[in-house]
Amino acid sequence: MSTPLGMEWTFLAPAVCLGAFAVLALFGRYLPGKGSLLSVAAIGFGFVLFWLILPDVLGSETPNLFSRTWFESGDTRLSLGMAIDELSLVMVGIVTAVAFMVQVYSVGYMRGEPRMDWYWAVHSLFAASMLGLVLADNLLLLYITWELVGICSYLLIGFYYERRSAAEAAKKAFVTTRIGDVGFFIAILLLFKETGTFDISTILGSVAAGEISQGMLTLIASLIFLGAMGKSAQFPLHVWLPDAMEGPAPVSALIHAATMVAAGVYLVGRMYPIFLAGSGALVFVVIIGSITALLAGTLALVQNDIKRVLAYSTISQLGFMMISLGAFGFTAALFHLLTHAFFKALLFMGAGSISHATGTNDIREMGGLGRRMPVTTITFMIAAGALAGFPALSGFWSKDEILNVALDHRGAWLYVIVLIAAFLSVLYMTRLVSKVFFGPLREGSRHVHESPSVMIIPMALLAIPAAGAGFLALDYTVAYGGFGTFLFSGESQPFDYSVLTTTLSMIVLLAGMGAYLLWRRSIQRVAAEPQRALGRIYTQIYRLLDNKYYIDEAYQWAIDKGVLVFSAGVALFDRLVVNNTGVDGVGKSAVLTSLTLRLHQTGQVANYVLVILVSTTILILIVAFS
Amino acid sequence: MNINFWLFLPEFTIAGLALIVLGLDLFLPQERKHWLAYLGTAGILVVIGLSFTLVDDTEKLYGGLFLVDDYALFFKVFVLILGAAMMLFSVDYVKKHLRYPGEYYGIVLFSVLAMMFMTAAGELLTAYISLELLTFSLYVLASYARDSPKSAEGGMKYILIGAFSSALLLYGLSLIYGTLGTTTYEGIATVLSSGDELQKAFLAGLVLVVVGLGFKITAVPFHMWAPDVYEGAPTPVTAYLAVASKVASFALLLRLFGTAFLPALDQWQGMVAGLSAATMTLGNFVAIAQKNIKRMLAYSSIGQAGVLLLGIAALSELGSNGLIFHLVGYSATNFAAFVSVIVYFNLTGKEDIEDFAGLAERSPFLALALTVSLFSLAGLPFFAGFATKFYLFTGVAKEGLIWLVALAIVNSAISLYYYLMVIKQMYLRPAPDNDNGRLKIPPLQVGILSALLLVIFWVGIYPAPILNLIEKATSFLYL
Amino acid sequence: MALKEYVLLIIFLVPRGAALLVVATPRDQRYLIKLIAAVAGVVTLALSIAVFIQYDYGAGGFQFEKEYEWLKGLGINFHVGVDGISTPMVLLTGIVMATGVFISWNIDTRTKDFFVLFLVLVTGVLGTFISLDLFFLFFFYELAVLPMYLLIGVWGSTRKEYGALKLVLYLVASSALVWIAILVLYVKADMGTFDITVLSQPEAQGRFAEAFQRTIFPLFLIGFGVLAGLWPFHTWSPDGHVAAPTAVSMLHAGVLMKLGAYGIIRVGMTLLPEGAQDWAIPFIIFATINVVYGAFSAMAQRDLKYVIGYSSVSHMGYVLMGFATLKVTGVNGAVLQMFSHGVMTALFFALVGVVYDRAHTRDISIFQGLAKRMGMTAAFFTLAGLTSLGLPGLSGFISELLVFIGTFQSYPIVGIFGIIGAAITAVYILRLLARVFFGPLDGRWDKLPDSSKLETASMGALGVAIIFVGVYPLPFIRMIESAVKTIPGIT
Amino acid sequence: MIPLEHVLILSAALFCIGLFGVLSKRNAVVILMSIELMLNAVNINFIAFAVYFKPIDLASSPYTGIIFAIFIIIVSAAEVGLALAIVLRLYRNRASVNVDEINLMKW
Amino acid sequence: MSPVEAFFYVLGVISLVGALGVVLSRNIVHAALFLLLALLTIAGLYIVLFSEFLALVQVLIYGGAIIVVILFALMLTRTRETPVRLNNNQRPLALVAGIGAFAVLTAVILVNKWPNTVEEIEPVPFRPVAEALFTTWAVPFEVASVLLLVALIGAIVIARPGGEEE
Repeated sequence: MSTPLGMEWTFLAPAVCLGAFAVLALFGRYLPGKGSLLSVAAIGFGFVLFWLILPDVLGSETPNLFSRTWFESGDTRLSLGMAIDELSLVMVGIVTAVAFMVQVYSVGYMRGEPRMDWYWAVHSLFAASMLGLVLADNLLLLYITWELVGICSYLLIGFYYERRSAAEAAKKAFVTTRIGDVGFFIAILLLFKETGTFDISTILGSVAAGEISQGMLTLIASLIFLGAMGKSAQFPLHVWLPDAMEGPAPVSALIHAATMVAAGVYLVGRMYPIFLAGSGALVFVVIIGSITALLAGTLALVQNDIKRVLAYSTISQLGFMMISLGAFGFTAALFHLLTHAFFKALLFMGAGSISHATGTNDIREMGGLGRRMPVTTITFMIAAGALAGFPALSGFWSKDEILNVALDHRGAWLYVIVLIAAFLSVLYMTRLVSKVFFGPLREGSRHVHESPSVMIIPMALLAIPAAGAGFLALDYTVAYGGFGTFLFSGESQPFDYSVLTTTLSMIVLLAGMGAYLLWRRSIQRVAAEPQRALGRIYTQIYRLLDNKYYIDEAYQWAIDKGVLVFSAGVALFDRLVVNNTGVDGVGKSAVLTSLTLRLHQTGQVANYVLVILVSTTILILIVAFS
Repeated sequence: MNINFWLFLPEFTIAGLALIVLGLDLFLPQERKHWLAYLGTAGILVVIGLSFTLVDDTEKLYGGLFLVDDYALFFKVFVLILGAAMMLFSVDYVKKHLRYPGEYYGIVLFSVLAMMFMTAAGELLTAYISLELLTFSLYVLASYARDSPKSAEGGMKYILIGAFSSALLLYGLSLIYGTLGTTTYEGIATVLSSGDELQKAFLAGLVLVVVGLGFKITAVPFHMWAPDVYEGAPTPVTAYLAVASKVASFALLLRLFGTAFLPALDQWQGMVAGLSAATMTLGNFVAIAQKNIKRMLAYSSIGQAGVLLLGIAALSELGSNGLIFHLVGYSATNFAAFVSVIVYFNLTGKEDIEDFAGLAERSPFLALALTVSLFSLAGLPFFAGFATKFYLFTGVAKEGLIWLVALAIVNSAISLYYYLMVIKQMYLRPAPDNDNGRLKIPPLQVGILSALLLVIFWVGIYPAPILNLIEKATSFLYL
Repeated sequence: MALKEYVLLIIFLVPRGAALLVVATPRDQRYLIKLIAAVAGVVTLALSIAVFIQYDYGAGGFQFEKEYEWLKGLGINFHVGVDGISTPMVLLTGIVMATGVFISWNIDTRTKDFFVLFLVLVTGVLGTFISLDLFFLFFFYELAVLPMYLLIGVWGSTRKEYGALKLVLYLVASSALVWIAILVLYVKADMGTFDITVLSQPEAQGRFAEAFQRTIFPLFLIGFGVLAGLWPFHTWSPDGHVAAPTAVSMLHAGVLMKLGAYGIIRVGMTLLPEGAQDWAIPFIIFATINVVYGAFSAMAQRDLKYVIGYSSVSHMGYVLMGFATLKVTGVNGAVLQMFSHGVMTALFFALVGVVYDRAHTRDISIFQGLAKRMGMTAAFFTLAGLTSLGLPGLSGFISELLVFIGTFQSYPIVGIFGIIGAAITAVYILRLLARVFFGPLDGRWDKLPDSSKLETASMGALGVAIIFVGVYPLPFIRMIESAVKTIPGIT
Repeated sequence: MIPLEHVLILSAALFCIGLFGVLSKRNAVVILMSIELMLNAVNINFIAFAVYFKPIDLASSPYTGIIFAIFIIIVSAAEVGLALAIVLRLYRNRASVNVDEINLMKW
Repeated sequence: MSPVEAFFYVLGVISLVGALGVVLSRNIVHAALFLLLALLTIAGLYIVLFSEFLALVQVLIYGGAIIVVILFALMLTRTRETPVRLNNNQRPLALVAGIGAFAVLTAVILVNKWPNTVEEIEPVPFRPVAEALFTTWAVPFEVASVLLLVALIGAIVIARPGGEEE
């Protein structure tokens, strides 16, 4: 097969974006459109490049690219290297595609905002880092880019920094993910200590060769997963993601739905052999994933901010992926990652389009937008359907795969959990769609009209994979035996079709939609009468959910009463004990000594002479008679 | 006995100079009496010039009573310079505060003469009588401020305790004479190195000698007169007491212990080390609580005496070089400090530490001079104090007295505290509103201060030439 | 080339000469005085860059050496030279000095005195870094402390008298230990020299028995450690920083604290390798406490400068931690951290200075949303903050990474604490940023002007240094390593 | 012949009586008198040593002790004169010669 | 015991009595007279020790000059406010210290081995002493003369009336 471009050129994708960042950061304000063109062109180049190298990667056996020493210290060599294998390839595809669409979309969405040069610069940096992340052949580069995408997220969440909530959300996002990163970083250093290298393939080689003890591997895998939990907003580190919706909608679409938050899943996938070897960690993964999926699914039910609903949905979906990974379903997880990236990005873009048009994010103020914004509505419905698992739409395929692996590897309990979570996702999506697009048009929405084409064209384009990406699972040709034979860990996992699963998920879908109708019709009426027992229970559940299970409060409490009090204690200790007692005390005691000692100088000649005489006598005794 | 009287040239000239000054005093009108100071200074410069004819002459006159060598010559020039400086910086003070200037300068010259004899003495009686001459001059000078009750009080304390301690010293000398049968340094050294066991009475005598001389150099616990006398005496005299008298006493001590008593080193080393430790610690600690700057400097110079005693405690080539080197630096530094205080006192009549508030604005130069000298006293680099202390401490450490050096270093650090208290007033505190005009320092004082500062910097930055001279001088000790 | 041989002397003499020039300038010629200082700063910076570039790290060892006899009797020579550790330090001094001068451009009270003292301070710092003779090293080490009293006391703020007094007394008291130890070494070696290059030779080393080294090393460790902010001897540092004027804080935290660390490695670890070995565990424990304790203390502060001051304590902990690993990588990281933290903290203090200059307060709780009016300042503050929390691509990451690698080789638990410390740093830095610069602009700060061009340029220079090291650390690490691997006891 | 020790003990006794006087008296003049006692004790020592010992070298001829004593007498005379002058001055300034009342300067 | 020896002990006791009188007497003038007694007996002791020259000097200078000066001083400084307390309040301590010092000195004297003692003491001739004083000891002699000069000038300058606050 002739290849249009060797895969060794892949590095150009992040490099060009990085270059764009440098130019934008320094000169962005002088560029036309505040640099939008440059940024879009850079990522567009990346997207094109992806297609150009695709054949070469598919046809190649060895996933090696390039590696260059960054610096050396002692016998430690740190290199900046990239490798592209099937996993990276998929990720590159997702990242370039979504990023490109989102950036184009931004041109319309962000029109007229201040500081756009900065916006574009950070976008380029994000693209570069994210591409670097998925291409990294060593943990160090992976960590660096991992942090860089984190900081881009921080900067973009805080884009509207004049809003107190945005500033706080940005901080919260960074600090929370940073907690996970501590684990990840420790894991990297432990691996380095064990193997003496950061190179991923070498490390995985030694893992395969059994050079690292089981216990250590479990520990390392858990620590890595800690990093993934932070980035992918897994319980209990999920709290930042809903708040991160303070950022502009395109940012949410790109970073907080499609790419960065999926990096945790990618990371676990990348280091999967370690998890397999230290398999205790996978139990941990599956438990955390389950909790997250259920918890976020319930929380999504009661949110009134359209983006927050989607954010909880994202958390929940990431939980699905983690469940899958924890249930040895590497392929299924990554497949869901792929489909989720498209439909969730699309959902956010749709949400952005809606709030762009209505000027609000509150779904209670929306309704009946379906006719006013047809393209938005259709694309949104497609994506929502994909999420809910509507047959043939992308989410349908990937979710069923997860159900299958859960049943196969972990048993019925997990299967049930996933089904419940799926039910929840149908429920909240139904709620969202019906509230936003159906019903009567609100008073404030009279002037609403469809977004400009620079926004809706990317949406439309993205709707294609959101709808059809599921078909990638099937085998069409000999060369491509379906997603499962293309991307796998260990042995290939061809598409696994199960009647049971399909049936059950269809039931769940219908049940979910039905439940919503039931909810609207009767339960709300019950709830309106809180004096009745049922009403009371409902109110209490509602309050619990509305307060997000009080997790944020718990954190706030832990920070206020724990960390801050502790730090105040340390600072107080430093002042009172170390400084005032230890340091000043020495000084004061010297002065006190002086004040006491000087009293020996009485001013009396007789005393002076006596001292001389007595000391002389003593000296004679000592010197002459010792 | 064939005596080459040329070898006495400096001494004779100074004595003559003193008499001329006293004589001229009778004829000069009151407002021109300060010419005597200039005359004295000029005379001293001439004598310094004359002294250079004696370079490298080495003679023992009168059977070793009077030694002519480079050690003596070095110190003679040293004390001559100190004397000249003292007369110069006294001028304004004497004009303003003291009566009988002629006698004042005459007695200063006599004290210089006494110090010259002290450096050259090679025998106990000669040393004693020169020492008494010096002390007598200082008794007179310390009580010179006739109107000041403090001065008379200081003088009284000084002379009573001084007489008492010289009685102790004499008793000690008598015991040494009685046990060894000789009073020349050379003879003493010969007897001591004969290998016989040391007599108890000799040791007692040695202790008494240390006590008597310890009084002169303000070693703790024989120091208690010093703060009172220093505070009471006219400030130029205080400076002189703190510097010149100490230089000469150490010259004497070093020669005495470096030649005569050297063979008995083991007997007195511990004692001197102990005194040194006590001296620097007490001096430094008590200085912290002082309010009067003269008194503070008095305690500070007690502390410095402890440091100087290190050189005696660790008597070796390096140790004695270090001692003399430190003396040089200490003299310039302490003089500079005192001169600053004198100048300030002349201009404002104040001498409490708090009174120095705002000096940096009122007279940057004076503040700088005082700051430099205080930093130098604290042993901070760039200034004499660091280089000289470093040298001295190295020498002492080499003799194995690490603990003592450690104590001395810690003490230097402590001393910084009270020096900083003065600097704080000068730089950090504003002058009081009713008294904050700029101060005009007379050119003569500016000149003296500048010269002293130059010496401080020179010693601190490039001391090699001075050390060469010192090494040459100490080669005459039996080390 | 002849000039090349003398470049170190010239670097060292430039600030000193400038100080003399300023002394000779009339007091009211403020502009001229500043100009002299600025020229001196720029020339020093240029020369230090030249030294950095010219240093041949392939060859390693001491380069640009010069030796003049100073005192024969004690064997003291004025011996200068730089190796892979001191060259970056000289560069750091050049950078911080030059930027410090420009940041101090607004000083109009006693301008002359300020710049004289400032230049003396720089002389001391440079002298310490280039001296190879223990005497001169110590000489300049103390000289660097000396002007601090007046610099803080006269031009400072917030409890300046207390801060100045404590700082100077503390540092001089600790240097007493160093002095003692130096003398002991001199006596023990009994070679009549203070020259580090001679004392590190086997002949002298043979005389330093292990028990001896074990006794003496703590003197150096604590003596120099105090200046490096070693817990629990660190409290002078935040108080001193808070009290000091901007440029002095910059030099102080940026360079002066490095003198302490430099002393530990140049003197303590080089001359007493076995002592360092024996004390490694207590050393690293204290360093760890430094990191975590400093970070927690910083979190509780309300004064911007206290935050940065305690963060310096925390960050210097990484330097000490790196040293204590006694591994090439760890020590490399520590030395690089000295450079990195120097630049970063100088930037921090410059920024705090800019804010304080305009707002006349540093109370975090009353600031809000300054970024709106002071965009440049906010941007640089973010940059410095991100460096501080170890963001990749900026200098702090590289150095901390190396330190962690070194630590994990020998003491993984300590390394974990170190990483946690970095996370805590992120918490307080981001809290600070969110509080002070972001959020809605408080009306009373509506009139604050952004940093001036001169200030921006100075901060920009520091920022460039941060990014340069973060992106291309290779020359630094090669250079540092060429020196580190020659230190005995570091494996 | 009188044993040397007896002479010496006599002088020591005189010396210590003088000492006691210096330590216990208030009046400056009496203190001076006590000091004179001490100096006389020293003189007895010197003379005793001078006459009891064989000379060992020229410079310290048998007369060294004698000479010493002569000088001590000279010095003590001068001392008394000067000290009394100072006491007189003090008396004029402070109307007291009791040293324990004269402590303007202390601490 | 030869008469000379007996004379020595008698004189010794008298001198001690005189000395004790100085420090114990309650009247200052009496103290001065006791001092005179002590000094004169000490001159006698010098004679016993064959140092007539010194005895002469002692009588002349001490008995003649010093006592007179002291008596003058006493008269000039006599304060009217009686009763006069002559002892300060550290007297008991002083006693202990004095006795202690005496004990130590006595111990030193007794323990010491005094070498080179002559069999019989001989008179000290005038002439060699005088010769030595003006040849070998010329330097101290000159210094002593300057010392007297200084004391003289000093005494005049300090004691001369005027300057005090009237």
